[in-house]
Amino acid sequence: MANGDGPAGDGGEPGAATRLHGFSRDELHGLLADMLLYRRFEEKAEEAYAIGKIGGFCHLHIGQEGLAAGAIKPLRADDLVVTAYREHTQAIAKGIDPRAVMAELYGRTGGCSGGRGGSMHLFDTAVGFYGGHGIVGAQIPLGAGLAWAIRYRGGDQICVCFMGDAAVNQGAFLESLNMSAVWKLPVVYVVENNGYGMGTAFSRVSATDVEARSGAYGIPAHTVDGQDALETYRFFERLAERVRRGAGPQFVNAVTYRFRGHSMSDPVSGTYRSKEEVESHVRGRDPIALLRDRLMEAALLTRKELEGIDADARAACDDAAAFADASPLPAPSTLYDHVYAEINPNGRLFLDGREGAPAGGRAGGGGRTPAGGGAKGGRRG
Amino acid sequence: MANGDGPAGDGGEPGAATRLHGFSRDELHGLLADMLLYRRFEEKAEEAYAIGKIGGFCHLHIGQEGLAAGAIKPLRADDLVVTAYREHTQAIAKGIDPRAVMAELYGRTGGCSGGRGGSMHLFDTAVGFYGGHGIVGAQIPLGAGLAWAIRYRGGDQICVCFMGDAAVNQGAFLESLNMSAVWKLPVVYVVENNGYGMGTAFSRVSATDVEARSGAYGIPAHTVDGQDALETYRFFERLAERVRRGAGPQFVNAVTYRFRGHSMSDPVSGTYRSKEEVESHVRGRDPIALLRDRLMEAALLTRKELEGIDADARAACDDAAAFADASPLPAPSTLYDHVYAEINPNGRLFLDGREGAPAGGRAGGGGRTPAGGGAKGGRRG
Amino acid sequence: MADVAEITYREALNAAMCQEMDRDDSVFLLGEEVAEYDGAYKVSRGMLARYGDRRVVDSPISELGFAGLCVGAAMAGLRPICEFMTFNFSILALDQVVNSAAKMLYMTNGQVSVPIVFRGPTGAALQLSAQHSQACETYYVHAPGVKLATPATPADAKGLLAAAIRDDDPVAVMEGELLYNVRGEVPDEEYVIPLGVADVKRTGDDVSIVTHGKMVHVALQAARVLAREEIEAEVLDLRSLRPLDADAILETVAKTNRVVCLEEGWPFAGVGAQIVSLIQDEAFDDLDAPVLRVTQADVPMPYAKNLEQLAKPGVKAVVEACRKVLYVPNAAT
Amino acid sequence: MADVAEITYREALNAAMCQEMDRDDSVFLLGEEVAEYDGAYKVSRGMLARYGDRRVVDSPISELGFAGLCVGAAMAGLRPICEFMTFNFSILALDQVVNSAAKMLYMTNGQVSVPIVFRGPTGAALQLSAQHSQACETYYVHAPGVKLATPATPADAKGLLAAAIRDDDPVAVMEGELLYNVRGEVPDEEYVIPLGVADVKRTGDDVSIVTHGKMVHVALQAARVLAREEIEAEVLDLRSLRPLDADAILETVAKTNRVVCLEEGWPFAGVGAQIVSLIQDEAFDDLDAPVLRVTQADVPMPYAKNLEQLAKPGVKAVVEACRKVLYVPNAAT
Ligand SMILES: Cc1ncc(C[n+]2csc(CCOP(=O)(O)OP(=O)(O)O)c2C)c(N)n1
Ligand SMILES: Cc1ncc(C[n+]2csc(CCOP(=O)(O)OP(=O)(O)O)c2C)c(N)n1
Ligand SMILES: [Mg+2]
Ligand SMILES: [Mg+2]
Repeated sequence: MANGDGPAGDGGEPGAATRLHGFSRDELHGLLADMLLYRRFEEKAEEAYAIGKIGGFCHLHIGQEGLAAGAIKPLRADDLVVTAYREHTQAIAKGIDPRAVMAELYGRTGGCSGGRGGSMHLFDTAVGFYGGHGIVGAQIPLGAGLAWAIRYRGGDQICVCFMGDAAVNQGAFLESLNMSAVWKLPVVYVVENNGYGMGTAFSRVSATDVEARSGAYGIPAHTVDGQDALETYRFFERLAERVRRGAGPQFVNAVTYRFRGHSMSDPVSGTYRSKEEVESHVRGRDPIALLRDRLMEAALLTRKELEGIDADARAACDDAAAFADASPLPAPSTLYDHVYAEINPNGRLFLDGREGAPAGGRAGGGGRTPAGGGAKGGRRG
Repeated sequence: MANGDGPAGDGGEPGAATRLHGFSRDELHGLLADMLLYRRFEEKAEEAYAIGKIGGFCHLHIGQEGLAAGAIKPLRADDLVVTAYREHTQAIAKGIDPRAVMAELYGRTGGCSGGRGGSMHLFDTAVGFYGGHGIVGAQIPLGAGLAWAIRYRGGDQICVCFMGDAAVNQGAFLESLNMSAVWKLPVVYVVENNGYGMGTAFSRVSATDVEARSGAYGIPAHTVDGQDALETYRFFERLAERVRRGAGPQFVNAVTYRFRGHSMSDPVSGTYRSKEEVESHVRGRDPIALLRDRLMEAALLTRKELEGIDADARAACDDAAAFADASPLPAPSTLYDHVYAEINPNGRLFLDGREGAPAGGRAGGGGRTPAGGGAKGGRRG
Repeated sequence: MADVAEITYREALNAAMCQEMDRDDSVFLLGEEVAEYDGAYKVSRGMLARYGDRRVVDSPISELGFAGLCVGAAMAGLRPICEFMTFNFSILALDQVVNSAAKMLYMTNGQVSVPIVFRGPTGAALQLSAQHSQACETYYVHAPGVKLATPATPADAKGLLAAAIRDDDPVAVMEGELLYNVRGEVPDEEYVIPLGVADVKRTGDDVSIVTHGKMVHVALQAARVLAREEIEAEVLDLRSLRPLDADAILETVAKTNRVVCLEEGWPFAGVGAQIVSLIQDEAFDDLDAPVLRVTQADVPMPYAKNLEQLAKPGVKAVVEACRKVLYVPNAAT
Repeated sequence: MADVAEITYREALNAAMCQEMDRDDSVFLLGEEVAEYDGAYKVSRGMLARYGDRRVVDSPISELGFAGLCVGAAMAGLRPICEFMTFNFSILALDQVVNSAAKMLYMTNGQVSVPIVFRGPTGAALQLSAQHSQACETYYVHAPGVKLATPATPADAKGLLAAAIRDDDPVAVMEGELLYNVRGEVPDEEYVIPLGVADVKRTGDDVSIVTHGKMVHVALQAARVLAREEIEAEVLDLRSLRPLDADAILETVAKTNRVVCLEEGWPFAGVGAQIVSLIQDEAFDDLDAPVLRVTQADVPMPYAKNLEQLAKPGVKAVVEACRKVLYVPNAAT
């Protein structure tokens, strides 16, 4: 299912028995394929992390794929998405090639951020994906700003701004929601409510439920079951259209669950949540298994088809990993690139005085010899 | 009426006719005297500002005195108050001598902050007044922290934390209210809702009313007419007791009006509010006139008594101004005092290397010669 | 020759914003009190009437939020002018400046630029006390990715602000409340001064005063005092701190061999520290005396008039520092 | 002699907090994940069990709010240890650090002290990218009123953190994620190292490396490399940046006459800039060569492993800088 498909159900298939929730068989397979791709992608990333191909923080979305598919796939290609650091699958959902995402995790030039951003900072403006932000809550005003730009230009796109449940306790949340409401910005704030911020249950540090938070700014609150991809899809499809037509900002409490640890170094369960709790979600609330079972029950999916879809997903992820592995590391000579738009203006931009640092226009010169780990350049004369 | 008086009406006066709202005649006169003192104090400050005795920003509370009296007088002497920069009368209400407040506005050593804080930073911990803060919203987490300390020590005081209406749009508001609710802190947040933040009407930059803001954290919201000092007093008296007994944080939308400009340089009315609007408040909603008229109607105040009370207030303010004027400027040698608790520890605390700056323990020496506007000290050897 | 008019620094800033808003619809102004109130310091006077409330927008008191909103709008290609009523309040917004604006282009590999201007007054006015008197340069120059301009005169105000608005990087423009009424000649026509080019505001052979912003005027006054003693001070106005016109600094050092660094802010990790570091690194042998720094006293700004006066870097301190680097004795104090 | 045990830097921090919490009920620990999770980096392991949830408290992700709450509690006389999961996130809280904590004692004329500790890791770990790798010293030393300690070893971690907790002023204690597992001997008994006293971590006559925090280890490694060439480097660990042990700096300059300043952070208005400023001001004639600075490359931290390596100040750069100030030629690169 490609971006911009619009509402399902116009396929002209024979009868009602072949549809579910208004989705055609193809559409359903597409959605399942998307989610399986996300799952396999994350599993591949997990593997790659274990063998040191990926470094730093790596936050997996496993268990929450219903939201990547359900909240992003109904969007138009020119709608904008901005989110936090648990965003691999959201990036893929919005249209970034899994190869470019994987290469970014590998820190390679083929990455969607050229290897400079890493797992937490995936970007591709061509598909309307605006990151990937590491400071909890920082993307909330950025999302308001993206929506501001849409409104300013009189466009009919919308911006979807994701955040974790723990982010609603950041002051930026208040400020952004208030401004969005005052200025009626076309933005949908989506809380991926997995119940925890790292090892802290939401209820331990929050006075009220997530859905209680937006009323203070008169922004309508909605709750959706993020593990039900079909419901989520339909919900966002409707909501996006309303916002597109001027309904103003919306707030969605999307209930979900994280199947892995917070990041790679965090155990799946521990002091903060029991093994049983996790297992009960993995067993009963896996968004992919739920969709699969529903399709099979409705005879809209055969085991063979499933295997085919999964094989494709695995192949795509193997391919992504192979691509990433083959992609070169950024050249050392690029160290100073993209700090500023123009790298040799008047005056010095860079004050480390390394031999490798660009020297600025009037100074003349400033070759790009690699810095080699940086002592200050020698004195003149 | 002194702090810590507790509920009124135990005076054993003859009959009901001599009381209003349960207040005795003496109590009522006391309250009126307090408010007249605040008014005359601010008028005196206005005068002093005009002739250059007071500098910097000076935010008058005129029109809002019902809140200083009504919200602070019912408190116990050991309760804590923290607020923003429009706090002269609140400081007096909590027990700081008007002389010390005026001397602070004059920037003199007799000031409650030694002349170093000025109008926006009045402090006297002996009476539980914790400032006077100039960054809009910054006092909100500080208030939560003061309440935290009370609870931590198992005390039964409460903290009253004032803010302007515009401050509810600061992120610190969300963060503080949430934490206060989670930890059930003994704090009352009071919004002095005068309808404007400088030249901006609240409704122009706020998506909802003030009272809608605390529900997001499950904190009870109350609205009180801040121009009715008696109602306000009774309201805070009851609320303070409830919080003292463990009711947890409370939120009060106290409706009031500012009769002067935002600060001394700001006209009383202008593009943002009409002359008529201001005049209608001054005529019909002056908390002092309202109380005076009520007392007179109830035959609890004679014109002569009123004149006596007012004469006392004026005299106290003249006295405060005379005191301030006679109080010395801080000695130049104190410039570096109180930057740190201990001024000559190991190492250098101060890096300006002025001759006047303390030099630090091991360096030996560092006399207190005045810096004289500060070139760096000479080189050694 | 271009037409010039004598206008105030405040009017010059206004002119720069109007000049750029006229030529580019993607430029808008957002901040507290900028629209209906004409700006807390009246810098945006008349702009609401001229451009309407789509482009001149009053914000709530939500520094982190509205700075972040402007960064987001810039990511989408608009050119916001984000006014901080003063830079003191921008400390609340610093995360969006440092972690979003400054780092964005780099971590997106050049995909997402943030052509935003943060502007407003920095430093002390008169008796505004500790929380309203801080010079904020250090917080804005430390992180690579942001530029910083500090106009001292009306002409520089117009030219540098215009350049900042056109620049594709985040640029902070730090003004001064005490500068707004300063008058000076400013070209009427379209006027842009490139960032990164310092300006010799006074030539002299004996000693160089390297400074920026409001302190340029203090330096010029000090130079006049020194001139009476036949000491000719050169006043180098850096005009922008990032990019920094290192060549101009090195030239004046080579010329006078004696330098005083003057800044409004605190010493520790101040702008002057970096200038000293640059000079000693690249012009060590040119110096006939160590560079002296004149800064605010290393204390929070006191309210009391006399203490404030003492804490601020003033003409007397600059004069004395100049004499000192020239080994001319100062009168005993 | 005092009993010592070899423990990790992490355990030493834990020991300091426990030592102080045992002797003073007004000390408490508050921050994200510090209680039930034992700390994001397990620094507070076991403390919830030992002290209960009155004194070891998990906070919401509200940096500005909880830092402000801790400042408020300190104003009322408590001694909060406010943990930032990393100092990167504390930029959100900087207003409460600078405008409330740092300025409070001064603007209250000594009435209200703020005996708070802000602590957590600063600077880069491994491949955490631009928003999680910033060294934050400059933001904490610039404003007078705050102190800053940067322990490099387990013993210093225990002693300096204990001193910070006992100090009546706000003190930031900056640790390092990459230091937590470093092992070293630490006194078992009550142990406090006064702030403001630098420590010569290695003596040498030829060149001085002035540094702090994590970079002390880089300096020591560089010194070992240099020793093979019979260059003996002295490694001066500042240990605290405010107060700054200026005497110790001037002593080592007087001894070796050649200095390399090494820091983890960016150059512009970095700590090293101030050290250079101090040295050139007070020991100009002692220098046989200009001080060289080694810093992070003046770029946001890139994610890619090779670029990150290149951006960080490393042993090789320090060795080369030392050779350079000694005018010993570096091999052509
Ligand atoms: C301002 C800030 N504080 C702390 C952190 C460290 N941190 C990273 S993720 C996280 C938990 C966030 O939880 P939530 O918002 O619920 O998102 P989830 O991880 O569950 O997707 C924390 C505390 C951070 N990155 N930024
Ligand atoms: C963070 C911050 N932003 C802006 C200002 C400038 N400022 C001072 S008072 C004020 C208006 C506040 O209005 P409100 O909170 O309603 O209080 P009032 O003045 O009405 O008492 C503003 C914008 C400030 N001091 N701090
Ligand atoms: Mg979560
Ligand atoms: Mg108001």
